[in-house]
Amino acid sequence: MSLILLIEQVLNGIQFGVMLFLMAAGLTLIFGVMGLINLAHGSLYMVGAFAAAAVAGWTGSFALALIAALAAAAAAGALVELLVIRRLYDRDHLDQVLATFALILIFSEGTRYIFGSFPLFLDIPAALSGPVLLPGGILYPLYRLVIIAVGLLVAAGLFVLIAKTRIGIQIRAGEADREMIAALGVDISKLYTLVFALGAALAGLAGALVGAIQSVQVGMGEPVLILAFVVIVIGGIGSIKGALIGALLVGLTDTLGGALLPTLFATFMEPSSANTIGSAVASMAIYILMAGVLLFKPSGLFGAT
Amino acid sequence: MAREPLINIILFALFPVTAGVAMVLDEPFIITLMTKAAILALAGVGLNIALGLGGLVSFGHAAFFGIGGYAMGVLASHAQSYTPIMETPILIEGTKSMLVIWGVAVVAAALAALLIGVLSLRTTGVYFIMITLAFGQMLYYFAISWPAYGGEDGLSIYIRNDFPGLNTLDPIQFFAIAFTVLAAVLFIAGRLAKAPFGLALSAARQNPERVETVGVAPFRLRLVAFIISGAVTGLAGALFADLNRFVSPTMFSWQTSGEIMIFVILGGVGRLFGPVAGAALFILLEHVLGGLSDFWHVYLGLLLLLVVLFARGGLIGTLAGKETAHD
Amino acid sequence: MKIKSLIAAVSIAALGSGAAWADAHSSKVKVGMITTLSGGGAGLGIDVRDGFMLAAKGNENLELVIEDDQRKPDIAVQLADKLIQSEKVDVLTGIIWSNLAMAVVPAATAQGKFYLSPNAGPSALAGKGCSPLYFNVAWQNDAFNEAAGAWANENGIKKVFLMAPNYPAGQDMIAGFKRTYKGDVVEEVYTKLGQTDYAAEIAQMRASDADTIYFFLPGGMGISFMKQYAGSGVDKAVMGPAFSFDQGILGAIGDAALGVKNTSHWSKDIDNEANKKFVADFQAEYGRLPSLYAAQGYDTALLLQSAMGKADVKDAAAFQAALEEADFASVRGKFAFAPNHHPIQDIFMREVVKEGDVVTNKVIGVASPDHQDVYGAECKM
Amino acid sequence: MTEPVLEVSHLKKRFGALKATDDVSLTLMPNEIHALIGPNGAGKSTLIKQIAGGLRSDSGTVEFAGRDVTALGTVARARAGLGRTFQISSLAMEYTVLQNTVLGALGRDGHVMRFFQPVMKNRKLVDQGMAALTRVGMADLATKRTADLSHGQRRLLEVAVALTLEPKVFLMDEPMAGLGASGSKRLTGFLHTLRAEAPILLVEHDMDAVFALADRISVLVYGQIIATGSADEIRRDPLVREAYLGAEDAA
Repeated sequence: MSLILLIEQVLNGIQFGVMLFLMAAGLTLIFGVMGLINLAHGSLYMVGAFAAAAVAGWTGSFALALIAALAAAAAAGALVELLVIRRLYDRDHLDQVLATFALILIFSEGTRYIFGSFPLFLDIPAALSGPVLLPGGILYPLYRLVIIAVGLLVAAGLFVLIAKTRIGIQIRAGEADREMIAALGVDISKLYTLVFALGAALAGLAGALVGAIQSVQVGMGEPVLILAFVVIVIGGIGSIKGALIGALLVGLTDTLGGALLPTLFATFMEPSSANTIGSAVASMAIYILMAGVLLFKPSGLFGAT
Repeated sequence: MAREPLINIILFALFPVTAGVAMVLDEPFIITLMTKAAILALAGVGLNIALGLGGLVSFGHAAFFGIGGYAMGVLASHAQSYTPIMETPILIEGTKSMLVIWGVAVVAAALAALLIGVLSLRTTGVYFIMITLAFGQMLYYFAISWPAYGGEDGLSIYIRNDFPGLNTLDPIQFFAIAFTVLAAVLFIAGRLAKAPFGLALSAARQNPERVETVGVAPFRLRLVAFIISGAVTGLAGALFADLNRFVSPTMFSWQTSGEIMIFVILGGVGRLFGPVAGAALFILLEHVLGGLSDFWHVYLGLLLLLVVLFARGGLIGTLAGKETAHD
Repeated sequence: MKIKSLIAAVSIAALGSGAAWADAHSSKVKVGMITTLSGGGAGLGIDVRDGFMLAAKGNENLELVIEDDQRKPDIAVQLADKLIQSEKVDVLTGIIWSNLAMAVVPAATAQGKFYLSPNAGPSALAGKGCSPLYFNVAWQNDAFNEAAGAWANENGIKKVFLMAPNYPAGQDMIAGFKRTYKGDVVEEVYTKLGQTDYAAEIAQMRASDADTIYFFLPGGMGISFMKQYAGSGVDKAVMGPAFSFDQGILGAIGDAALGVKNTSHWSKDIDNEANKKFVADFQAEYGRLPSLYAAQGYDTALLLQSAMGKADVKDAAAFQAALEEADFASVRGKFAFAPNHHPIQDIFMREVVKEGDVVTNKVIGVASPDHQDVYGAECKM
Repeated sequence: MTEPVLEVSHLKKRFGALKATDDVSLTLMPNEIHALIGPNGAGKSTLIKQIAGGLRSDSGTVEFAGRDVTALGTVARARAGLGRTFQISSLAMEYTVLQNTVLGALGRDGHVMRFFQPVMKNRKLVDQGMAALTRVGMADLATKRTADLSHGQRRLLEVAVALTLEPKVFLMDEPMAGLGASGSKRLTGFLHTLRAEAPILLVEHDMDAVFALADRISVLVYGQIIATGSADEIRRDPLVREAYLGAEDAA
């Protein structure tokens, strides 16, 4: 494998990781603040993508589509929080898993009811399409660079939000002690709705960004959801920093594993079976990574013990 | 106080009665549905040992369900094609004997549970949920990518396996087998909960520190519970494969784990007959709602949501009134 | 309720225009359709169903029971049990996916039921596992790929990059292509089933010296790949079997698919009377362009009705013989059954073009005339 | 001199900058009640955890019945004969009172891996559980759900569970809390007789009980033992008066 190809694959891994981070950040924030496992986070991702596809279809504007995705996902998130989620905070994880599993069913089939069974069209704007030439002669799709940039901006924004702003202080206080924050006179239920909507908006943004280069279809959220869970578990639940590192680790492992393992296996096996077995191991790689991390750090890389 | 046992008896009797009536009315498909409910209930009873008794929220029980299924698939497919599974160092042949297949399924699932348990039980809470999910996904992708036994296509077994003295292809006879296994496992699980092991395990769920202080290691209790739980779910997997005469990686998918968990929660966590009620209700819903609309998942979702939000203690808990102490 | 209303729809329509099928010979047949109507992939099942119902419209001798398999093999098996045991159907049809077909078909034919496949064609059922009662009205899985390989040989394609998901159908498709293709295979990549990001594979394509990318990625996977490929600036030619470029999917890919070559046994612009009628009727009935799945569902119903006009389904041998004749006007033009009950048909090469605002396919030639699968030799019946 | 049953030497534990346990050494002699007192936040609970095995020490050793148990965890120390009661009740709340003591008896008996015979029909274990309840005066509450007990009753049940273990040493973390005056007095009388079975390391806020019971008292302030001695010696110790009473005043 040439160096250029390797660099390109590393970029791909980072891009995939950054995309996962957008999903994982919301998930880990919601878990950290409210102690809630939200399986329906993938549905909010789907809502974002469908909203973006619908608005792009009507208006032809990608910017409007992004705004619509953020708004729709945040609204859906807030609505779900008000109607369902807030009844689950003092329940055990089991009830949360079942209730949010039920939400997946409702969201998926509801979306199918509204938009039909066929995938929707959503394309990247002309200004962002096509490749750019990077130093070293690497040709790389501009849009993927944009995703990396957006993801890193969001990460930076989240760090600032949590470290510097009033809301951030409340969020951190909420993580430490719910009664404490209530005693401080903060309206905790409002804070929770806000955090949930923020997490949902991030998922919606991810859905719209990714929807433009993937298929906008019912059920698109679940595979990403599982990966996002892998990410936050590796990073340590509740930690934004952990989510970022975990996302990059998962992104790189998945991309490089898929690209390198078959070649690696071919060094000591016949090519055809090396290909199948290499691909098989590559598809298991991130789960192996996760199990490995948890063996040595049972609360993830940056989790509170 | 006596209401829950009464509900249990009625619920349990409903299975053979329904199957019997269906036989008289010549509605074999109803019998097949009841068989499916009994087998899925069995999977739930398995999970309930870890989940209800031990408080171990495993989101990866599809792993054991799938292993049980593939134990059947692999053994029967080799028997079907008259090719040995391996020749060196010792000759191992496939088999069409249900009893042998059950044995292999239980042992294989127990071994997998031992391995997964040793690694997973070091973690707690959400981490435990997620690491069990991860192991399930590993097996799922493995099963899809491994070409030897059909990969994603799965394996078809053309004729149901043999049980001494019975015609297993006759729906009512196969129902009788599945129902008897369920009854036997329910009896054993009931004894287990009341035995010294059950007392200590359930105490470890309520308060691990307490159990440590009396000199018992929660880890060992949980590991053993996880193994028993996995083995029972594995047995259910073998039966399920035989019901469909087919196995595929779907049995390993995280949705399968979720569904088994739904049976348990729907019926009532930690209640012996909870999974039986849950599986029966789920099958009923699938059958009735599925006929009503292409979008029946919406109704299923709404119903599940209502159960979680407003019917705590599941179906049995709701019917039996206030929660009773486990004694 | 849903099922009942469908049956009613078919038979009420019969009152209006029953004359068309009021053939004296016509025997009554109860058909059970198991197809995917909910969840991912529901679009394919809906098209097969709609195509079938369009062709069966007005035939009061054909009673249709439709069930949703949710794309789950275990559900499909149970539905087959239900249709056979409770509904006592004579003929089963409808399954979209190879793995579901493998789960249902052997058991169904073993119980003496006819099975007409409107979509899946796993090699096992064409070869060793063939059955007198099993008829494939669509294609054997390898067909489009073998045709593509042959077309590549004649159109100066020297070096190809192959890609498919790592599961049996994917491996079969690649094997099918390689069976006829004589040029160099520079790379052969197997992706994860359900994969959504192909950046890594596209990077490999860019780095390779292949002149053509040949891939099989059904459903959403193909959409994702094509969109990402179009944005990557890699300008190698793209080719594949029709599944990733069918009408239901092209709308979601958009212009990114323009110029792609794909092999298919059907296209809406094939010039024959049956096809013109089908395309027009389908658009009139459902308000959308038909897909190849709809065409297959339509042909399946035509085949079934042609046999119903010749023999009683209770006389299995006679009905089988009637099916084997394939005496119907296929929307594909030529259609006949090989001894293993799989189609002998032309496989066309299509190109994705834009007609006005609609991205669609156009036939540019025949890739493999009278194509027949290679597994028939292993079929003993 | 007889050997101490429990000997803690130079135990240390830091949490970040906080020295929770700072070079603590103490002994527990046969038949002795050794009380550990100190103002809130002095590190009593941390020390108890270190001795019981729930918290790993940074340095120092714990010797028990002549054996170094520093490396052992809670389970092994419990099996070796450390009977602990908790400051915040640590019981199986869904269980009946009797089930909790039977659990203790089961732990003592050691045969947990039995899967078939109902444990509540095991005469021996149930008798042991009942006997322990009788000793703390809770026999009539045997079938009551633990979650329904009052705070004081839960403390007594903690003691009863510890009794079923027949330990070589009792570690009791504030058993009197929530008992009320008369309950306190009864338990004081009971602990007095209990010392004949096994010595007690007693953490307690109830000073009347401490001064009535303890053979020796150690005073823990900011993780350090500032004085050890008889009740009279402690009362007279100027350091104790300053640190302890000063702290009380401040509070």
